[in-house]
Amino acid sequence: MDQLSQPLDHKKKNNQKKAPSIWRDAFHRFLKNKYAILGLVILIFMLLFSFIGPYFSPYMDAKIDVSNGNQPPSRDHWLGTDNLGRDVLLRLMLAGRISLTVGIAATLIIILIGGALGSIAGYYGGWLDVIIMRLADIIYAMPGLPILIMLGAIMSDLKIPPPQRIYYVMFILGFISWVGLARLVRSQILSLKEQEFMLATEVLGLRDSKKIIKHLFPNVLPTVIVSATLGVAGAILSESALSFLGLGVIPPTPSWGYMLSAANNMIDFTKRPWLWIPPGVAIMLTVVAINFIGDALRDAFDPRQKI
Amino acid sequence: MARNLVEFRNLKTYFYTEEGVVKAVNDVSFSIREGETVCVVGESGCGKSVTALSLMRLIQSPPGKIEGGEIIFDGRDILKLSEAEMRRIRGNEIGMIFQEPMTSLNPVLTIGDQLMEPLMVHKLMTKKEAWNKAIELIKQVGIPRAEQIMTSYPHELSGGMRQRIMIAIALSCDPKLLIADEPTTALDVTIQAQILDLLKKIKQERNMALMLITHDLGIVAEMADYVIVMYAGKVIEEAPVKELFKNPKHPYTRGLLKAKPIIGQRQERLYTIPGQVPNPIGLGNYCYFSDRCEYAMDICRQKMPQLTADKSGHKAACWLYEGE
Amino acid sequence: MTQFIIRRLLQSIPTLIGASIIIFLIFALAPGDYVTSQLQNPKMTEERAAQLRSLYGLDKPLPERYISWANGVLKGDLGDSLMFKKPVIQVINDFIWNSFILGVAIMFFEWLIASIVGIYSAVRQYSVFDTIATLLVFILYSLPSFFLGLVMLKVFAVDLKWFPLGGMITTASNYTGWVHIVDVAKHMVLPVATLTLISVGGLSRYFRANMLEVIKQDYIRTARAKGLKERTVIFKHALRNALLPLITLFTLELPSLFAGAMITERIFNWPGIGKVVLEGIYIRDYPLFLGYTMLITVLTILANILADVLYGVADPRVRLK
Amino acid sequence: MSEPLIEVKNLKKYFPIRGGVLQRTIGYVKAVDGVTFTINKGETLSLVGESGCGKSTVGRTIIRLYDKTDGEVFYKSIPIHSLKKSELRKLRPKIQLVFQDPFSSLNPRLRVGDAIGEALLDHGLISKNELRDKVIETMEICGLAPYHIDRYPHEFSGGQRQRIGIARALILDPEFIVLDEPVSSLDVSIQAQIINLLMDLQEQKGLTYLFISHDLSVVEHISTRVAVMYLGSIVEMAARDELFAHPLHPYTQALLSAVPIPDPDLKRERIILEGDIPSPANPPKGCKFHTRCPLAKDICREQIPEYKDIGGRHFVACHLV
Amino acid sequence: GKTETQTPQQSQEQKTTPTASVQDSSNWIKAKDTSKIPEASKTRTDTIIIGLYEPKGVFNPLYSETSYDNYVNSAMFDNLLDVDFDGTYIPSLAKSWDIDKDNNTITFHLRDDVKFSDGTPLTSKDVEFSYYILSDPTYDGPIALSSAGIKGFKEYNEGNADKIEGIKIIDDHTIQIQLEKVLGTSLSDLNIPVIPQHYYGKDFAKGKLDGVKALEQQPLGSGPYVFEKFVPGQEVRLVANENYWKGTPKIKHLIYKTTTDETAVQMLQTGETDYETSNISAKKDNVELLENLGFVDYSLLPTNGYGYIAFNHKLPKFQDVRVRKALAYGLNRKAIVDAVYQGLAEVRDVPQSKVSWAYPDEKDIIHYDYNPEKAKQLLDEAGWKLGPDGYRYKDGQKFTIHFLASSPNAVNDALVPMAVENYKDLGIEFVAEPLDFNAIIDKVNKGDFEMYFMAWSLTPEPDPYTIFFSKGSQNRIGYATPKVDELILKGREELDMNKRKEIYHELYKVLNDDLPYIFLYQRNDLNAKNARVVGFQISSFRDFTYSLYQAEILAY
Ligand SMILES: Nc1ncnc2c1ncn2[C@@H]1O[C@H](COP(=O)(O)OP(=O)(O)OP(=O)(O)O)[C@@H](O)[C@H]1O
Ligand SMILES: Nc1ncnc2c1ncn2[C@@H]1O[C@H](COP(=O)(O)OP(=O)(O)OP(=O)(O)O)[C@@H](O)[C@H]1O
Ligand SMILES: [Mg+2]
Ligand SMILES: [Mg+2]
Ligand code: NI
Repeated sequence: MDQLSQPLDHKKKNNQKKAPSIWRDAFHRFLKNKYAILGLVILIFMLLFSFIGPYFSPYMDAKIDVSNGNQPPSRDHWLGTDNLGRDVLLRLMLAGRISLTVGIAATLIIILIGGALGSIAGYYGGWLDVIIMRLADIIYAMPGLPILIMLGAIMSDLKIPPPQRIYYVMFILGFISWVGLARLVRSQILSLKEQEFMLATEVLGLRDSKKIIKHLFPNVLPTVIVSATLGVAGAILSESALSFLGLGVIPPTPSWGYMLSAANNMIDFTKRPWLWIPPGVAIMLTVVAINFIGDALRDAFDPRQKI
Repeated sequence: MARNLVEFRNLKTYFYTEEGVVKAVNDVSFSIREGETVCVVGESGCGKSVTALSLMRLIQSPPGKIEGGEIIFDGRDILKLSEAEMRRIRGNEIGMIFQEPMTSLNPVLTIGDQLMEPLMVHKLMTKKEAWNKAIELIKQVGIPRAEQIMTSYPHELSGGMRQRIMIAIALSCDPKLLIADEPTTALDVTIQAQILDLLKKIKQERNMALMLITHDLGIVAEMADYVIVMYAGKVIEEAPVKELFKNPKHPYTRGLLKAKPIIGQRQERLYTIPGQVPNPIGLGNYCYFSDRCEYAMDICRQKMPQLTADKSGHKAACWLYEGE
Repeated sequence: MTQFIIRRLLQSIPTLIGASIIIFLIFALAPGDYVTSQLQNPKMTEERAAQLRSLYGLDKPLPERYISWANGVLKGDLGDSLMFKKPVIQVINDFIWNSFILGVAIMFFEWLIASIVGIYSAVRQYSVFDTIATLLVFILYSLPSFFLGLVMLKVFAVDLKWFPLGGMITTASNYTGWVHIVDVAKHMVLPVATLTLISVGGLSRYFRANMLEVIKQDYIRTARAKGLKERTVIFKHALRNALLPLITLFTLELPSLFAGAMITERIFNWPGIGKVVLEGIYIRDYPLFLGYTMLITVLTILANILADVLYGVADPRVRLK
Repeated sequence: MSEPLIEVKNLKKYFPIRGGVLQRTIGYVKAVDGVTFTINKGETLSLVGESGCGKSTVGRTIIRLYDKTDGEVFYKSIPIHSLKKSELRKLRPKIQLVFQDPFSSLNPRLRVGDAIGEALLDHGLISKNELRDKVIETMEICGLAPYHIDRYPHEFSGGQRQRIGIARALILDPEFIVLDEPVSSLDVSIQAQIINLLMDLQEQKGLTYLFISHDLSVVEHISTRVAVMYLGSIVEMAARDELFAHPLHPYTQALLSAVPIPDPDLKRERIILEGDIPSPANPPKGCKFHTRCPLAKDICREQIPEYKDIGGRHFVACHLV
Repeated sequence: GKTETQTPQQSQEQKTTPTASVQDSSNWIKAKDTSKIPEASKTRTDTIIIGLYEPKGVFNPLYSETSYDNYVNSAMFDNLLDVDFDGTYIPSLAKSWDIDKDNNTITFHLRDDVKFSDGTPLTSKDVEFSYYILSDPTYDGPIALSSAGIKGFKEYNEGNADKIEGIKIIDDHTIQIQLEKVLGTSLSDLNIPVIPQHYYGKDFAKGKLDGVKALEQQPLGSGPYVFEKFVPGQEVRLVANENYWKGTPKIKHLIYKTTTDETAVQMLQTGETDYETSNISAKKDNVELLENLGFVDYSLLPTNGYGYIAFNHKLPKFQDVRVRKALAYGLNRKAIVDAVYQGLAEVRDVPQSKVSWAYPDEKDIIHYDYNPEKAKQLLDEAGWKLGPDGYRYKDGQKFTIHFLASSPNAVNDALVPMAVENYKDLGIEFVAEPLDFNAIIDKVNKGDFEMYFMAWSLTPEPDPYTIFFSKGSQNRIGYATPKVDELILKGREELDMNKRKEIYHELYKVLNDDLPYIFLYQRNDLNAKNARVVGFQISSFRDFTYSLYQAEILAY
């Protein structure tokens, strides 16, 4: 037994060091990535800008003043005013609250539903796959607009207070858009589950949940992250479409998407760029930030990527 | 005497990991002559594969990096060549058999496709010629049903079959140098013998040099002209094969020879070298084998021994022989 | 395989029935109907509205309406569009091909550009090119399509006069043959450019992410060891392995070839199906809308069968069961 | 002799060969074609044979990684292939397998510490706090330094990966292990260490092994009994000493003669096998070995030799014996 | 005066200013610089291109529902009567008509020189045929002939009668319609487009309109232009009707080209279209844009319609006129209208277009100019008392308004924020809920609403029976006031124009005081055209199609 007992002396030396969990470790790598930091800084800025910023605005309690409408940026109104004379900067900040929440929450829901259902369908195959994927077929083919119109009316009939509807919207957005991600995840899992390391988990008798969550899902993470980044932008932009159907924000509360689409004619486009450039830039910054973070996360979870 | 085909001069290949720098190949120098078989043996993880990969310039970077030294191949410094020049050497002048046959084959391409590729690129064969040649190669490495194998995918083959496919790919363009990283681990002895015979034959016919990385001292004995023994990123001993087996100098080499079970000479327990390979991160300037060495002296723990040759040209890096 | 396809086709029958019922219900439950949309006509009376509803069969109970509609569909009759006053098939046929040629062109350029940009970004991860491509991608991605469309129109049609201001053919032209094709192509440039630019972004990210996964694998090292050209290594060895999610995206996109792009079609005045259907939804032209949706559903289902078949082709380890 | 732990009865495993555009099954690879043996508790049965003869497939089918085509496998009289999934899962820790290809059997995104320890945790065999110590302990036993625990598989050399695979199996404290070439990439010193370890464990805990290897010197050292496979079937099986001393089957004889000896001066007389290597998809009639057998007679070409006990549990399938 | 002298040309090489035989009507603001006319348009010497939001292709005037299809059909078909610049009816196919009050008949005397474009003369038979189509039980077009009250219509439409008793052909060019009761509105109800029986009526029988519908894409009429080609989603091509009874149109080709809000102005700018109607909204922005182009004539015509905010009169809180008035006074309507139309729309206080002959004298009506103090006072009077939280309460009920906002809609975008703010000042909580237009109508129909914004477009006939009469079919707000009912009935039954005028002035005064809606605005329609096309004499009631036959292209 010399070989067995001999190395055990080393043990004491080594186990003081606590196991760096995959998360802590990823976090560590994440922080080393300068893009990640940049992304994080932008995102935090956008959050502060939206949630704290309005308290610094002198126009919080300002009245509508049409005679002061459509003013270009000036010292008083850094980003100009809209057609009702409201301060664009303040509206931009207020809009961020909604847009950021919707964008991020809807995306999380998509990932949760799409990731879970895609994994399950891909992993188990058989009738579960058939049911999930046929359901996905139906949902994917389902026309968005009429559903939304109907939901808008239903919510109205149910007398759900308009300001609360935004929370339902996040679910709805998530619910009708998980299909793409589910398909993506499933396709990759179909291939991954046939690889040898999955046979190895079978030998170990791991629980299915563990096989999926710990072994399969991390391997589809890159795709999921791309989906998520794109999803945030998508949700922010499509929120405005929902707002028109009584599902999104209720005017006068603004959202970025709403501000953008309020300027959708040639005149505002050429004559009043201050109406659409700020929300456009805000969306872009958010998306870029989230992408940087997503990319860094991808790298952080990729053991072969060393920075 | 044949001229040097490859010469490693103070090669250093490091991996930059989070915990620190892994000096996988640490100042390695040796050479391979034309038509010669050099076997590289050594503790698992001592840097044999990395040495070979450095020669191919296929170290993944980051984290790996060739930090210094030169590799002269056929008169050119490999490390200074352009990518395009390197491409003409790879697969054509130097063939390589990778250690892990499963992951080294592309899972979504058929065996035939992967075999025919270098033939069409380097030997400019037509598809049909390449196909025929590939079938011939498959047969040569002893795999039955060659036509079917051509259209199979890697996961449908057994371990040994994949390994032989790798061998076939490496041999396909008649390289001047073949690097074989444990080419026969997954092969049964009859096929192994067949493959070794094949390699010998090709060597003779084409004056191919062979860098053979292996653990099987039986194979070393059978194939090698010259043997390099590595330990923890360094060459610790090198000698012609007969000299090495007859007169192993470094205590590690001696241990290796002792640990090998030999058929018909059963022991109750196999001999093992006590202890562990040291952590390659942050190694100091001393003999890395010192903590496992039964002959260790004080100096071993303080100073790094240099690789020095004795009169017969048998080189070893050990303080035991420093005085000779 | 044949068996698999047959089984999938059989499965698609209940899927289609289910989908049609759900879609029918949703549309029926959406508030208002075609007659409601006519109520803004000040001459409309209650009786007239009731009469119209009964003419259109809107007053019957839902199951009955569904069955009579489904009956028609089985006989290949999708009914008459309410707002066009002609058979739905004819309306769809009038517009869908216009959407289709636009869609095909966009898809072609989108995939071409996305693959090049995405792959190059992956191979040169964190290079200047990658950073710029990333930023550009997201700028384009965060702009709604109408903005890009307006920019395009303003710059290339109004100011520079390089391309026509929307539409699909030169007004009052009677071109045929090659001249006609060139004429249509000219009109396609701006809408195609707009939609391509917008959609390239997302796709290129998928290319990038999946290539990043693959290019570090051992078999890529093997491919390099064979002395293959970098192009072969990347496009043959790496891309093939990154293909699964891309196949998914491709087949997800296929039905949309026929779906039309509502906003772009409107801005560029492209006579596509998207614009028509959008209007149909707003004024509750349910036969048109149901017919169109069923068409898209069928396409979706077919595209997904194709996807599952292609998975097996792209990756032999995927087993169809 | 103790009771049988594993009984394999006429086990068959065929893989379909697909061809054509439609991927139809056009034939079968008879990877394992009727294999029968038993392994008693505390024994090591070694499986040797030509590459591709079906050793790994036997190993994997025994523990039901592959579904069998025919036959049955009993573990302590439990028919493994008839168990429900949940029952099988409970049994898993007791029956382990060390993979032939260590790298591909490791998840590239899992640290080796997690890979080794996760099953313990998942089966509730250990608490989270104790886990790391246990993992380190096992790693050290298998010759891996503790500082390796947080690395990823691609950062290891071939031999180190193989030891990870062994540690992953051993940590579960199994009763039966299929070792598929567990020491092929290890240098002799570590190989010796591992073999000593395996034998120690067998002695202490009565472990049972199915040991698949090409290295006959290792086989000679470790086995209780040895089975020689050729083209999907066992051609000879006997106690170790008996087999090495009196190999009866011509294939066994050829095999033994081909073992390289670590002495450059010694040259041995090898039996060279000539003739076509047959394909498992289309095995030759009669004795499968006849195409390459130096002693083949007419009868060998026509009749399948009976697999019989010629006394002292020495089984052989050859007409000439 | 319907003509105006052309602005003199400055440019030297332009020796003569082209002149037209018929000038544009005076409500056009003429272009300043015709030298800027784009070359692209100058090359089209015999073609006029009119930009239009997408025509659906329903080229049958009895069936077309969208105004875009109507524009196309107007160029190909004629009505019995035309509308004059002031909204009164004037002869067209019918050169005169007799109203017999005692017998309740109206007799149309048709012109005898009218031919369909294929040369067949138009006769009473064709008029009768057109009436029969509209009366058919399976007719599903938009024209509601039932409201005319033709004798025997019901029996034919709902019963088994195979003839309509009230329609009688006197001779080839005289047709008499017997009504249940002749009303002031009857002419308007009986004025229909006429389609040729010999062409559409081949296999017509009661309940069988397939033949008529089948010819949807091959129209044949008596209008100034003849159908040539339809490219769905792109354009409709017409050519001049040589047989047109007012003379062959001067411009040989007429093309309706599909344009959109986004590109309408650009199309004019590049010369791809010559005339734009209804796609360019009447805002200062657009007017400036057009003026800057230099070569564009434009005209702002008050729209025959108005925007309003409706109350649900079934709700107790809105039944109190003081509350309604308070809500009108308390809302800064001018600001809203200005924000949307940039000064090019006016706040209205009665439900009628200013251009209608029925519009009352401004002096006689109350102007609900923004006056929060007055509003507060009215609310106090009505018993809505300010609570400690700043909101008004009555009987423990908080004053909250749920507002349905159809969306997307530019007016609501301005109205909602303003109302929230203004009403908050009054102590009223205003909660808006954007919904799809149809969904709102649906809710309104079910009575499930409090307030909403919408607009009416009106017919030349001012009778508001359907909207404000207590049993009016479009009276979805539950408005019922005996005085209003009485005046409406009186106005309908009166045939004498001057007396009707009196009655309507009275009616609007009552409505102005009673506020069934908060009246909001009357906007303008913006017509714009390339200065090279002239002869368009338009008004709020007469769109450009009336001028098509006389329009001509000037060679600049
Ligand atoms: N990507 C990497 N990152 C960090 N360390 C690495 C990496 N690749 C190899 N190493 C380390 O480099 C050392 C040498 O590895 P190498 O593969 O050359 O060993 P080897 O001699 O071929 O061993 P074996 O015989 O087991 O294959 C090992 O300690 C290994 O852990
Ligand atoms: N998934 C598969 N699909 C098709 N054929 C397969 C599959 N797996 C193995 N085979 C075939 O089955 C036969 C036996 O393979 P197996 O892996 O059991 O061989 P082995 O004895 O382990 O060989 P080695 O010693 O080379 O590992 C081979 O001919 C192989 O091609
Ligand atoms: Mg190695
Ligand atoms: Mg094997
Ligand atoms: Ni409206």
